[in-house]
Amino acid sequence: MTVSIINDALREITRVQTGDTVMVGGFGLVGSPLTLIDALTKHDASELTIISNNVGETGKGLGILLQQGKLKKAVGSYFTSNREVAQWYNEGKLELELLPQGTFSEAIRAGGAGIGGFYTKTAVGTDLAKGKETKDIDGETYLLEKALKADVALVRAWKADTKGNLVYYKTARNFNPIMASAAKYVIAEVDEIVEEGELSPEEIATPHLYVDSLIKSQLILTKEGVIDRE
Amino acid sequence: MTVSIINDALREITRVQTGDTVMVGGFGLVGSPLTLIDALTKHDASELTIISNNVGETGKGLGILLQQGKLKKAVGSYFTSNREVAQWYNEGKLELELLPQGTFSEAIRAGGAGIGGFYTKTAVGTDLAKGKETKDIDGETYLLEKALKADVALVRAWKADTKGNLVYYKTARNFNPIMASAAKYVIAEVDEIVEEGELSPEEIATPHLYVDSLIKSQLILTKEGVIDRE
Amino acid sequence: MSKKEMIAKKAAEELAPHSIINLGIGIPTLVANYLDKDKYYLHTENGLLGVTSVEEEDIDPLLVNAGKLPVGEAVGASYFHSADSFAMIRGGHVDTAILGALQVDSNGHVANWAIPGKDIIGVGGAMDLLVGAKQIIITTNHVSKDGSPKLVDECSYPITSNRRADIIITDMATFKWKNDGYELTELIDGTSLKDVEENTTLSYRVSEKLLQKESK
Amino acid sequence: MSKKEMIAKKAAEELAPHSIINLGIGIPTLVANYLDKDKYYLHTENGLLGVTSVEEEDIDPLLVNAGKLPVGEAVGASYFHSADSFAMIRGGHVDTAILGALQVDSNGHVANWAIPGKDIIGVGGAMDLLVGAKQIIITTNHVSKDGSPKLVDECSYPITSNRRADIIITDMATFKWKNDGYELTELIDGTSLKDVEENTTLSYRVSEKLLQKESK
Repeated sequence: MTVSIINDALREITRVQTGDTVMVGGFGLVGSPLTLIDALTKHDASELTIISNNVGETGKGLGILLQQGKLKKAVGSYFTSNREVAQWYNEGKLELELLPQGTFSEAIRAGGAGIGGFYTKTAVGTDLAKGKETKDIDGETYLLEKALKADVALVRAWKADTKGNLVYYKTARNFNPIMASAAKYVIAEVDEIVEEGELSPEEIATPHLYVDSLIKSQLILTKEGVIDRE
Repeated sequence: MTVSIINDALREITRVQTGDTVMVGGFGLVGSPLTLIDALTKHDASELTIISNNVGETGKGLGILLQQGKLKKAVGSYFTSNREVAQWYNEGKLELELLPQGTFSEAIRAGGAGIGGFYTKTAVGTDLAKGKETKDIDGETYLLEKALKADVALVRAWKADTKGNLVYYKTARNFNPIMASAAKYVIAEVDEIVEEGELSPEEIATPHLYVDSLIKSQLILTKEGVIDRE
Repeated sequence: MSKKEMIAKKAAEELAPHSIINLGIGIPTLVANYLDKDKYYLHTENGLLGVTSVEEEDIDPLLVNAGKLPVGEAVGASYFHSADSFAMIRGGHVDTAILGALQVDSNGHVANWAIPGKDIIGVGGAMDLLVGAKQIIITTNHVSKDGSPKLVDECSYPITSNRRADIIITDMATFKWKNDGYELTELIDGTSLKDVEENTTLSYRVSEKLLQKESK
Repeated sequence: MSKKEMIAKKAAEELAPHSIINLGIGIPTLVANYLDKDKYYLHTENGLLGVTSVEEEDIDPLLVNAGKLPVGEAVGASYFHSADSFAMIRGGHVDTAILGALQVDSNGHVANWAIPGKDIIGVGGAMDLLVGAKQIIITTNHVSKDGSPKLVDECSYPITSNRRADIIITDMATFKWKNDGYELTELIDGTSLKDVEENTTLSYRVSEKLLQKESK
């Protein structure tokens, strides 16, 4: 499909509807789709399941959605960065699914790759294996983990071309390429949009077939913190 | 580990020992480690299990190994390109494991990624599913496929830096990066060796931690067919 | 225009602009000739999104499609390894796969990888494409070389997938799966409903539109 | 040199030149200060092989390690996404992971991700590293803040993996797994065998070499 280049994050974020499962890229603030997250906090969709490594920090990023009571469930590997997550969870107001980071990443890749589930040695014999199926393969015990998929993915890339191909910048790549593969609708927030042919065909990390729409980033992470471009 | 730069394919190929499982990259002749395959035909290791999309063509490439009687088993997706494969198989002189190309690729990636097995919808209900476990996941039937691993992988890349990082050229990439991840010892045949820092960190398709040794390619595929550099 | 070209042209007409297409070997490859290269994105499972045709003088021996034929690289193309390529296919990111067939049956099952009695030693990407693409179009001659129907009630050849073909385009007619079975939606010029009937053992109904047209 | 620095320096001495190392948060991060950057390749699970230190003025906010601290990029570095990064870890391509621990026990089990009674809401990459790296080195204070042993007979905290730690380096001693249990191989200057004994409930034997040395 053709990618839509939309410079209205508030309009584009309405793709997220109440009850949806939403993947959100980024490792902390690095590679996080800050503009789209900000738009999501201004949008009225609720009862969301968020698949993201963490739920922001207290009152920041996805942490605002939590405070707004819009989250039904969070799936990730490290919620410790936001103390309120434990509080909401203990009060029974938030479901949590905690996965080892490698299992989390692999499950998202599997979701994008048409793999229903996979066997990993990670977490075998630990509390995170409770209630999960195991299987012996060639003399070793593995744990079955199911694929993760989403209705919408919010990702951040460095540059996009007008076809929707994406390249990433340094460690801001992290979960973004795999999340871009695992959702029905993918919105990519990018710092720069270039003409077709300007990105090296060998360097494109997310081919355009994964991307539905592009928006230019308004909020960017600098050495001094998150700033607004204007 | 440091990569060894060895310009003696005949010496380096002795890493392959009788009874070994060997992955060989390439889609037909494209991206095929021609120099290393040639060396393998001159090496006395036998009873080999070859994991490669096909077994060359009649009397060419891996097809020579077949004629030499060095192959015990072949694992791949398309043996039709070499008529002798069926002949040897029917005479009980060669075991075959035929996998859909996507399952074959995914199984190699799984082998490199510490995944014991995975569930795919591909081949469900077909003759290639016979004897394989199935599982219902979220209402759909999937087939269990096990990871593929090897003792040695022979891959071909375009450029390597002196650390052993690899980049590939156009559709000569194919199975090479995943095979480079799934063997205990990886020999990469490359067309050019450049200094560290000359390859873009965002473009490196095979990070050096996967590569054990480099040899410069002697045989190359041109429009006119395979030629010797000298 | 040859029969094969006619089939390919019809298949091209079924494609949505800006969709991602994977073309099998044989007739499907010809479909590219009828597509505006700026509006369709061709994927080949050996690792390229953005396949174009190539002039003889520009052939690059390391740039081929899944049929191992030389191809060109579109502006905005990208390369990836085989596992990533099949992740695209199996994960449902390819809009349409156009494939050849030995047989297609009343259940929509396609047989296109093995012939009973012959050695079953090659499958390639056929099973992955059939299971993964959002839409499957089969392009094939209506009958085999010996004149026997290729559109049959039940495949006698090993099937390639449980997944059904959405559209079948032959040198006689076009069939589309609707609700619970195939509907004959179009006849090639010079072919009658009776011709199709005599050469087809696959169950189908004739579309209302075609019935009205034929009864005129 | 602080106790932490001493532990880090000892850990650095255990590493094979040209090996691929992943450093956890805390004491492990300090190990980098004792490595020749041209001889060791640092991997961070958020997607970089080739981590170096960075000067304040060169900090790039989009270049961090798994502890979210600013890092630099070595010559010959490469970036990859999280699934590829953990494929390296889980697939056995990282030579050594150096990790902190809450407890290590006589079976070699490590507990370093959760505290009973506290909310278990974060695990990060700890379980993957422990299961996947070829060699595990644990760096930790010998006792916890309240003086209780961290090297125990059986972990009372939830374990991180079935996989055992190969080497434990504390501010009192170094233990290496040999055959069926830990061997105390080295004492930090100023620590006696008795000091270790009094602060350790983990089962271990003292190496022959150390016994001879101590009996002199």
